[in-house]
Amino acid sequence: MKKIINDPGNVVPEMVQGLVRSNSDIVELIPNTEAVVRADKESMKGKVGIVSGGGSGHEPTHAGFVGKGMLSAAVCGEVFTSPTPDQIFEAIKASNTGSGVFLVIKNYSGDVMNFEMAQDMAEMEDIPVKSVVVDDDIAVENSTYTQGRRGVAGTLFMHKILGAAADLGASLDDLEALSKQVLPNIKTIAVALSGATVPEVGKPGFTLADDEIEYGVGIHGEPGYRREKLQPSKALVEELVGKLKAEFNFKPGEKYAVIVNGMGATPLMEQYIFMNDVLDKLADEKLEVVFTKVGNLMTSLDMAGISLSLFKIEDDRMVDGLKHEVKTIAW
Amino acid sequence: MKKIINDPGNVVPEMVQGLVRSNSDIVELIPNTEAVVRADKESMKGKVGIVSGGGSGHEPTHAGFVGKGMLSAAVCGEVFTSPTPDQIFEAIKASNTGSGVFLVIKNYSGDVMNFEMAQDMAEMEDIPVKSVVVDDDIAVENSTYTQGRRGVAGTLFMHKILGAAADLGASLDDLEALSKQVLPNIKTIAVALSGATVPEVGKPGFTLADDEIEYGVGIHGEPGYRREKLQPSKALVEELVGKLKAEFNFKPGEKYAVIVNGMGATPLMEQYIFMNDVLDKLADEKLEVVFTKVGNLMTSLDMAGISLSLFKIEDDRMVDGLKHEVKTIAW
Amino acid sequence: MALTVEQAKTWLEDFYTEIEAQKQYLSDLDTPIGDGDHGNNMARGMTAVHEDISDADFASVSDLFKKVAMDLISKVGGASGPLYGTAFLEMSKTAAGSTELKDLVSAALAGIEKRGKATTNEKTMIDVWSPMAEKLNSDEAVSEADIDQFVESTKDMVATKGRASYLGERSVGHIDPGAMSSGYLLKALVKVGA
Amino acid sequence: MALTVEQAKTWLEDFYTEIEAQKQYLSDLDTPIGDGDHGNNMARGMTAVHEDISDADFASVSDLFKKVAMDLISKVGGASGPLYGTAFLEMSKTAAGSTELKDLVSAALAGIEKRGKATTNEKTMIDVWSPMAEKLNSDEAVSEADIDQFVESTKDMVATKGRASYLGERSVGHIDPGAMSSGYLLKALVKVGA
Ligand SMILES: Nc1ncnc2c1ncn2[C@@H]1O[C@H](COP(=O)(O)OP(=O)(O)O)[C@@H](O)[C@H]1O
Ligand SMILES: Nc1ncnc2c1ncn2[C@@H]1O[C@H](COP(=O)(O)OP(=O)(O)O)[C@@H](O)[C@H]1O
Ligand SMILES: [Mg+2]
Ligand SMILES: [Mg+2]
Ligand SMILES: [Mg+2]
Ligand SMILES: [Mg+2]
Repeated sequence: MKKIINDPGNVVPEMVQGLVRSNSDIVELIPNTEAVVRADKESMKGKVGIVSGGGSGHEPTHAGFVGKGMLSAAVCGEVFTSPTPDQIFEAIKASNTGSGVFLVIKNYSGDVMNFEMAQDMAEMEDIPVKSVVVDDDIAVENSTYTQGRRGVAGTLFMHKILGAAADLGASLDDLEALSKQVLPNIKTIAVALSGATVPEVGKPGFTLADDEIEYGVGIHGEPGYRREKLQPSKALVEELVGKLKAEFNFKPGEKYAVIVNGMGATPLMEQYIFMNDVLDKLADEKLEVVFTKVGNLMTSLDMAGISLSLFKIEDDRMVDGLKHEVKTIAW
Repeated sequence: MKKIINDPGNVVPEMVQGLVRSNSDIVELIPNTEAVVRADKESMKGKVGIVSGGGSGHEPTHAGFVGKGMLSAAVCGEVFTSPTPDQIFEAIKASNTGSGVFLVIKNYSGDVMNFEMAQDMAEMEDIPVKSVVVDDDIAVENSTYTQGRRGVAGTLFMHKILGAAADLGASLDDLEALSKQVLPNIKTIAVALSGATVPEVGKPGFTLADDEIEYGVGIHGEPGYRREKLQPSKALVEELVGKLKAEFNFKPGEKYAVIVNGMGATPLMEQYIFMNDVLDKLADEKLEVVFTKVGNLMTSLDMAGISLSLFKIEDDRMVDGLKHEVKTIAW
Repeated sequence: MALTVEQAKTWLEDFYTEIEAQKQYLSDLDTPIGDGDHGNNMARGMTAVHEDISDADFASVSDLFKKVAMDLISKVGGASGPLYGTAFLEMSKTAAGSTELKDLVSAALAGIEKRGKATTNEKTMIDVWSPMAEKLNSDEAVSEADIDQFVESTKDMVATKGRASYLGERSVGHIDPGAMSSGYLLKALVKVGA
Repeated sequence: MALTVEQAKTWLEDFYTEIEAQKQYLSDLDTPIGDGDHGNNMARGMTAVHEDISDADFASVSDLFKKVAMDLISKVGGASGPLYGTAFLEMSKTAAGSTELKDLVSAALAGIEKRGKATTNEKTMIDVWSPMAEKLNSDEAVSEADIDQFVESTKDMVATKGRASYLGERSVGHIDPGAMSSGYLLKALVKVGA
């Protein structure tokens, strides 16, 4: 393992310190936690707070999306491990200015359980809390008898839309309704070129041969649906857009927002080449692309690979939400 | 070589296409080139244009810094290869709204020669052009008998300061004077954990053992000054800040701006941990840190590693320049 | 078969020692069908428990379990934190009335089932807690070998809850890491001989 | 010793063929002391030259060289683009008056020196162009073996210009890639026998 760290057991607090100290105009640490809250308190007044979080190792997610117009607070768990309810509860308290707090949870058993416990704690203190569980990763088969689909980079669409709405004064109920409208319209699929190494583990979660890729890998290196030989970008796009097409059932003229997300070790050059091919493919499908974003947004430590998220726009106000101005570290 | 590309010989045009198509509100392609110019023409009116560029593979540098308040245009050469004078000339023309154009050049023989030829071409068409050659990489010994120091991530300070000044209406002469004031006060030093692979070459420019690092590597993988065993972040900071201290001759109470730059494959988590240690070390030196930035800003394709840039602030207006609002893809 | 504070402390200290010893093995079990952190997660939690209980006095088993629950809830995270935390929280509530093993284990099981919304045969720790509760409730003796066999039974199951569920059929052939750590916990309990 | 348009075309086509053949070798030379792209850079430029001149007619050597200069300037980039481009631009100017080899080579050398702000013994292509110009100007015959020796001489030099200069003393022991490509160019020139 070759990493710029000190103690593998202490990476999260040191990272959070570094992040807060170098962005003190945007975020501040919530005392005695590994959670951050907006520095700009004025921007939270009278608004519903939006709280998200999860395991660390996905930077800039989630702390990088805290700021006016987006998240109110973010909780940083251990690497690839859901944060604990007490920390989530502190973030809820720090985000509540009297209008309640909305939680954006990614669908992992750990996240769901810890956020639920935090929600219980908040309700015991009479803080109104509602939540959405995002499950955009179409690599996993959906079934009511399983954990269901994972929450991955498409979650950023949820953060952005809810953050914009909260900024404009939406109520907790409004946000819940909005989240239900967004949820079925975001879907993501990834391809990995290499596995990620958790500092405390010291070796990659999975390994791929020099010429091998894996479709459908999750953001903690959860297994995907197929391994094969490395393909050119256009062929990867063919496969991944094909999967999304089957899920969305594309119809000509439909509008979509697109995120191409680097998993951590994949250069921006490759992400732009991939996006170029995605845009060609969506044009072939006669879809209208109304919003695009490219970059390392929800990473998996040093994993190489890319995820592609689509958000079907059924209401043009969603585009306004996506374009709503924010002041965050990383959006 | 495991990369998400199509044809190794065609990566630059495809990347530029992807970048422009996904950020059409900020940049547009200059016809028949691999150069981009601001989409917001209004923001350039009556202002001196700022043009930079260089080899590709350093994304988001330079195209990611084009936009109101920063660069007017950026020229994307072949991977790690200086762009050609005709393309630079097109960028100069596209950036000139009558007040002339200022060129920010990184000190490589290729960049200097190609930009100089473009400057000759512009002068033949009566476009006033001035320039600065940035040489912030202290890994290289300086001498009037050599090529001198390389231009690396500290160049971003130059882009930011000049971009802000131009935005506020500085003249070509003002910008030249300002660039001379900034130049001696920016210094950078890097450490690499792995080499970068140029798509057309297909193998890393250099290789390091599993437990080996190299201090002083350049952004094209140019050799550094020492190889040794991997160290904890705090020890890397000790070495790199030590080098900068010797160059700047730190005095208590001095003010500095700091950029921690990821080389491409190094996760943000490690960059923040490293920044945390840098801030501790600078505090030990009784220096005041007035500006910080962390991220993949001037990368070297898939190189793992970090560079640390300091900018000594002798005039508080520099801080205003650093904080001046911009609308770019990546600042 | 009622647990005293001393026995409960011994139980938890033994479990702490076992987790420290098996930390790597638990993470290794979590690698093929999870994210390789179960040993680290449990060790983080049990280190906190050990630090908080080893030199402290507790008025009751209920108080002790409450402390353990809080440590696990606030230190472990992931899926196992809320599950073990809830188990001890429920055992703490029950222990206010009874410290009979069958009552404690039944309360823990109910808490885990509620928290995880899972049931038996989904290849989770429930597949250890549930047969354990069943045997105790029918007043049968439970041996360490019995518990080993509960743990082992998860090997042939298809995971339908937790991270391992993403593997579907491919989860077969691997012991569930949470079942293994629950096995350690329950074997340590059997050993204190309450 | 004056060059005709036909000879000049043969020269450049031969050079193109050689660059294509030696592309990998030139990049390999550029790897230890540079950035490994010299072969790709030259091939990109000479492919454009080949495409533009092979089926075209040129009224004069000067016109031909101007086209070559423009192709190299606009296609190569890096350090070698402006250097070779300027060399051909200066040769184009000179060729309007004289196509004597010594005049052409001297003009190219002056252009390279001006553009690169370098001189001999800095381990660059100048260490091939300069002794070549010197021999021609003293009306000595230049053999391919002579040129090989100019190229070889860069091996023992310390680079003080261009990318290789970052290596300082460590650049010793490697042939300069730009010297090698210039060697190919000048050997092809000698071969056309003008
Ligand atoms: N919904 C659930 N119900 C019961 N047990 C579960 C559930 N989800 C996960 N588990 C248990 O948690 C264990 C994994 O714990 P751990 O690795 O610490 O957390 P994570 O999966 O978040 O990394 C699994 O082996 C399984 O026994
Ligand atoms: N200042 C200079 N003067 C003369 N020749 C130079 C100078 N700088 C570089 N060169 C030549 O250019 C060659 C490198 O060319 P190339 O690899 O194509 O460009 P780059 O160094 O930009 O990658 C060197 O081998 C050397 O011969
Ligand atoms: Mg986990
Ligand atoms: Mg080059
Ligand atoms: Mg786990
Ligand atoms: Mg080169």
